[in-house]
Amino acid sequence: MLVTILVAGIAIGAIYAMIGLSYNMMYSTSKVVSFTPGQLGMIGAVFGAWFIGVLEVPLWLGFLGAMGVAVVYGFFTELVAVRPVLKSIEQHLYVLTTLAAALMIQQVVAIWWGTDPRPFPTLFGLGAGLASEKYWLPVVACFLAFIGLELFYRKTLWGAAFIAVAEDAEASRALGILDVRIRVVSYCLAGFIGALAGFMGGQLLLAFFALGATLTFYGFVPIAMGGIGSNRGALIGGFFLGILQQAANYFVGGVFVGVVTFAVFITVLLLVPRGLFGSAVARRV
Amino acid sequence: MPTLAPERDGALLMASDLSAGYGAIRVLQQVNLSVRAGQVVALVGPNGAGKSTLLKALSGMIPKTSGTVSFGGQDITRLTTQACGRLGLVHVIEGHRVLPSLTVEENLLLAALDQPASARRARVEEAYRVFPEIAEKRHLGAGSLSGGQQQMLVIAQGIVRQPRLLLLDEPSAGLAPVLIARVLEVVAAFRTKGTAVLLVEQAVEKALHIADRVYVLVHGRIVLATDAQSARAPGVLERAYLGAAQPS
Amino acid sequence: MKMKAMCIAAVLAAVSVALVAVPAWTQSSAPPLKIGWLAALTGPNSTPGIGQDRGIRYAADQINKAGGVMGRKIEIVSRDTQGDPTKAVNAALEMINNDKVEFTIGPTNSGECLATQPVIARYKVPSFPIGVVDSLIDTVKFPYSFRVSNNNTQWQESVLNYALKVLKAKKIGIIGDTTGYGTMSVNLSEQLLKAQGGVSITYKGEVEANQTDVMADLRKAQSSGAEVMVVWTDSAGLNSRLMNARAELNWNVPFVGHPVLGAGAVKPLLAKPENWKNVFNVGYRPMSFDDNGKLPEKSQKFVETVSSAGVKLDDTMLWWVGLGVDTIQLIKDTVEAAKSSKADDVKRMLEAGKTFNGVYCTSCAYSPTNHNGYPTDDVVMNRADSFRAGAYAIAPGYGK
Amino acid sequence: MMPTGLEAIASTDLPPLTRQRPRALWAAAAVIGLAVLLPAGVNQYWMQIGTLAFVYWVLIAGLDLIIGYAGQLAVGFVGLLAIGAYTASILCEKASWPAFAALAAAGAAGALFGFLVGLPSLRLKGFYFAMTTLGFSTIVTQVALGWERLTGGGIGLPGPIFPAPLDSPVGFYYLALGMALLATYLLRNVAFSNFGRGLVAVRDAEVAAEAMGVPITRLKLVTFTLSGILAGMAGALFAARQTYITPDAFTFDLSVLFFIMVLIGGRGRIVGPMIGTLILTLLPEIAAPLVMWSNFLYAVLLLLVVLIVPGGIAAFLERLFVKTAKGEGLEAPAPERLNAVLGQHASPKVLTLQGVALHFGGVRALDGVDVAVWPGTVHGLIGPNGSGKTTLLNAVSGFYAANSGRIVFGEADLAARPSADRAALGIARTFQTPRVVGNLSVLENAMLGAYRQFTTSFPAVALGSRHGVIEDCAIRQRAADALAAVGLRRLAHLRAEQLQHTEQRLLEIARCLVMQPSILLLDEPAAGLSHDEIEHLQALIEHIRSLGVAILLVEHHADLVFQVSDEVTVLDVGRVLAHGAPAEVRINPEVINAYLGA
Repeated sequence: MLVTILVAGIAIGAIYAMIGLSYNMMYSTSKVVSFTPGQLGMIGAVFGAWFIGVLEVPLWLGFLGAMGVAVVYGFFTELVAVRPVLKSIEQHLYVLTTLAAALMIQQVVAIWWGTDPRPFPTLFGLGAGLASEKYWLPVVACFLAFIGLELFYRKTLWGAAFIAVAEDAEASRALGILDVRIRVVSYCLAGFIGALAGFMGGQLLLAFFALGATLTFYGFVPIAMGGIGSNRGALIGGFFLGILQQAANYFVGGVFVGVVTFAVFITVLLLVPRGLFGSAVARRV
Repeated sequence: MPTLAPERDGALLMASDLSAGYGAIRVLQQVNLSVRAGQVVALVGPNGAGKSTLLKALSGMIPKTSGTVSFGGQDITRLTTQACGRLGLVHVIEGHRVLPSLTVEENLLLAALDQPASARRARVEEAYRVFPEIAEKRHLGAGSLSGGQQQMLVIAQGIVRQPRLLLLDEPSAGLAPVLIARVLEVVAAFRTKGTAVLLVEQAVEKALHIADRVYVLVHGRIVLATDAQSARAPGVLERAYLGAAQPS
Repeated sequence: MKMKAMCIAAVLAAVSVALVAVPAWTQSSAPPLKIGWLAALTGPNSTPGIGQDRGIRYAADQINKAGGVMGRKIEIVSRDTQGDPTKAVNAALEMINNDKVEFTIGPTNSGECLATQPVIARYKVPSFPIGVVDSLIDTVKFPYSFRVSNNNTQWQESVLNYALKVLKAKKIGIIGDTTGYGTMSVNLSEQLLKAQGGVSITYKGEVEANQTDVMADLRKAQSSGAEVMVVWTDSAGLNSRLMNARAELNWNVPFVGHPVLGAGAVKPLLAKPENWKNVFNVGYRPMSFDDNGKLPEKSQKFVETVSSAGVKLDDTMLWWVGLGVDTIQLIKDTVEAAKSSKADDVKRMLEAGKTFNGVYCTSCAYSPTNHNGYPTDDVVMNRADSFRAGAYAIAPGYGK
Repeated sequence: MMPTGLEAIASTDLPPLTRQRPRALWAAAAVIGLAVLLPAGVNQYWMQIGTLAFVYWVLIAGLDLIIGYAGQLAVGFVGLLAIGAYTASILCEKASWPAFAALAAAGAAGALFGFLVGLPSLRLKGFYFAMTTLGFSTIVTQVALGWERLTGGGIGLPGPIFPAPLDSPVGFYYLALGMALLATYLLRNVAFSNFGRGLVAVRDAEVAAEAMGVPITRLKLVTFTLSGILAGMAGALFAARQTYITPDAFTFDLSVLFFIMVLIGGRGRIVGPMIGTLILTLLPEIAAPLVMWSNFLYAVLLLLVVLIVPGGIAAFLERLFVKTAKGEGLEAPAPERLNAVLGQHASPKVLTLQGVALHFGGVRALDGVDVAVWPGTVHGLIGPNGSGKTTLLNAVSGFYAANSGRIVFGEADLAARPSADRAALGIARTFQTPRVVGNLSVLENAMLGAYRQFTTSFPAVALGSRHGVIEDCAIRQRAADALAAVGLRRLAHLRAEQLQHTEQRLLEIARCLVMQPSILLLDEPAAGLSHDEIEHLQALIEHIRSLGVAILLVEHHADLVFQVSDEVTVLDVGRVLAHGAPAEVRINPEVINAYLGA
């Protein structure tokens, strides 16, 4: 029994972790915590299912198509929901605009894709039972994304530019770095990572329009635990939450999984607002 | 003390009737200032007078409420700070703000991001030659450097960007005297290479030694603009500083 | 010049008056018979509503073509409730007060029905709710409310009888989803089985509808020795995952339960097509193929006439369409029999016990103390994987 | 917004309600009259939609205080509606309570959970807080689904039925109307009171609010409790109107709808959100065929409101009806009005700092500083940048805790007292960059100074206590005098954000005067002032001093400091470089070197 909980928990945890990476990617260059990462996951699942399942497009083309849609949505989010409110960031208007952006995409997909969960095609059909691909695909994708990001930050100049903008946007501007362009690219990259979570986890989550809201909430818990901005925190928080939920589901029963998750979420937030690995909060006066 | 009209001809940078501030707060009021190619100009004044605000207004970091700025004959009033940088107007902001979690090398390479990849290595090596102290720490995180070394790194970043005019904001702030001398020596060397410098400096005497001209800014107004020689005469600066010079 | 303008204005005025008057003139003298239709056409579980909607509009057109009800044209006044109780209550109020409907059909989900029944009852408008929850029909609280479709107990009895009498199971497992309907149905099955006696409930569990992995739950049921699994969830996703898990455990135990076990949406979610074998969903005799694959004669004729009239059947359930047609037909017959559409006359006529022979509700009869019209023994079990053109093959063991 | 014209305010005896512009009173009477006559003029369907609008307004009135006034983004308020609905329904159905008792119980349950929902707002902001309220409302729906024995699970249970005349649709309409009027009355009383101004200060300038001694934690929690009560009662009414409730009636979309109703109306207003509620209740009925796109339209509406019409309907209305008078500009200050402001209240206290040290990380901002400020004297504090002047000010006003040494004011050792108590001790301060509450009028900003001296309790004010109104008028008068003293008399009714930078500085000083401080900490008040403005400032400082108030003046403007100070301390790199009479310090060579940064 323990094995099933672990395998399913790690698979779901990987999806939450990737959504967490998407949160961090957007936050790093704009200091905005957005409502849209979960929707990016939904886009990955729904458009993946549509390209590959409905239009029977070859696998790689379907993958690129789903990622493409998410990148465009990421671009739209930055342009419409983030840039205009960056000037008055202390008023937290971004909460309202990103919530609006999330609701828009969710409603459009609901009308177009229908409101019942629809099947997500088997991608490679490898493995069966607990070794089925639907369990290890998200985990592989999650580690690839994490390592890919670390290499990108450490080894590439563009990655260094991202860190520069994240650390001190004004100094970066003085250095001649086009911080606006970096922010746009980061929102597109966040779109890719979010959609990757939905696409790779599609066989587990199914292509469902309301996936976005669930992933946004459950994807934020690792961020709250790990501390916004820390990818390591997102990974650890994600896997912990995945396993916790599966265990709660088995021992406590389906209904109270939400209650258990919220209890963990609220205690962590109140005890350690910055999270375990979060960065210090600037001085007030 | 009438404010001297800035030299019209051959001015590399010219600000005319420049006003700027933050939101409702008016900091600069009708500032006129100019810097000629290869010239080292010192900008001094009591703290809170608006020296840093003036540099930020010149380099496009903050919006200007009125007035115009031209650089190399081109109107750059509306340009972003990145665009000004590409024209050669490079602003080294105050407080040796390096990027701590990046290595020294990465800090320098970033400064050359908008240059062709092939030329970056040459620029970085050139900067190492000017500041050997940071050369051997190239692979260390910039955060682990001392205040002085960070100041050198920030100036090195300016050098990498091949400036025609370098705006330097209090390079000596918080530095030990021997390092201040080292920094000012490098600044003086710029002149020989034909790079103009607009130097904001608290250490007034030291700045006067290497500067060709001096502007004194008090409460957002230029109260004194003269060559370095006459500025060194006793009592001139004290009067400007301690309020005796009533703004017109 | 002025004269020309004058007469142009006069002509225009005449034409416009004519346009307005024309529709009124052609209408038969009697006002239209307005029937309110509270349908969840979008939102979560909207598939049944869409099927029933086709039946209702088809029946209304046929009747209007044949001269309407006592010369009055049927006018369907519908509004999408999206399955939201607040929207359903507002829609009901609008239809009753604004459009002055004389009958209401729906809503289609239990939550909405529970919210609209008391509101409609207050206005004494005869209503035909489609939810299966037993408490929807109460001759005291909702005297003018009648149900054409079956109630939950009939589904339960059909499923449990099949498990006990046909499959002859002694140890039964019950599993349902965590929605209100799911938990209520699982508890109802437990009570009915305990009342039955002579059978042990070895497993009882509730699973969240979008819980991705159900292997753990099913393994618990398997190890409990259950011989038959009773399944109560209207989520196609959960049903398919239960079947896939059963196949992975190669635990070939029959699944017996909710109609959605056989829903078209389940098929593509199955890992392998054969996972759908040995699954029996509750259905209706008039809408089931007999052993040699033919529908009852009346239903077959209905399918032909309806599909020739352009009504799509392959992506919905035949009984949904049938229910829509029967409800409209029942209203027509009752109004014509009572020679009036007044609420009390309709109520008296319906309670008079005259059986109505519809396509889906073959012998529908009410009495002052029973407003559930569906004949219990027409509620049968179907073979889930035999879905074709909206209907299923009847499960083995019914024979007669 | 606030009544215009300072003279109109001068007569203190009339309570604010009657002195509001007659036009606003007539408009309110007309709306109420229309609402009372509605059932006669319209069929039951539109009447019941009206009932729904009133029920939503009972909740929105509370939510307006949270989002509109306090600026806390509580997205998940449907949870509180559900709690009220279920509390009332369970008590009526299972324990057969009478409906009105159940309504009160729903209010009580709303109060408890409103308080709980408010707790995270003390530490969390923006997205984090929005997420906690969202999580809360999802949990409420899940528990309603799961706890079948109590809540009837998915099947739900019937709502409360009110006694005889009120159970009919018309009767219930008037009950809902009555509750809506009560909610509006409570909202109006709090919004136009000391607490309403405190909430807006918490929203727009939390640091300034803390400096004025606004007890932010208590204010937030009390406001959340009140809005919880309203939301709970709205829940009971909602259940009664629906006659039957199931968990899926309390959807996330409803939470977003409530959120938009407040935002479209306009933050920090009452009439705007009221109209927003009406529109968003009627819209889905009128645009029934568009119901499929309803969520999409709400999202677009939310985006438009935030990006294009931040002021919402209220701002739009104000542009139409309320002609914002132009400020006539600064006046010569009338220091004699100060006597009325400070009166004999200012009890003389001495501020003494002994060996105060304070460091951030490696940097020693203050390194053993000894300073004494005597009542009725001006103590100038000067020094080059980064010498620790502002740090010292922040240490006295409680924003920084000193690492060692003692700060004593009168008999109170400040180290032991939390920063919010400093105002009560009589310590008032201004800031280097003026922190005024932009959306409040100049007069209201000044009145904020007296927040701590307002004695009437929050519930009493909410219920419209006479005493609260009288107190408010007294503070209004004191603020008017303070504004006249600093020369802002003619700008009283402008919004503070419309003021020039220098005028905002003077407003901060006026606000400090209203606090009737024993000591006034001025942080570079002369920065950016013109020559004659500095002379006005000097005259003002001298007059304040003459009334026995101690003044600690941190300033760069050398000649202002040297002319007005009784004694001057020069700080350099966190240590006292020189101390003494202005004349000696001015010629002290060390001071000049420090200044010139030799």
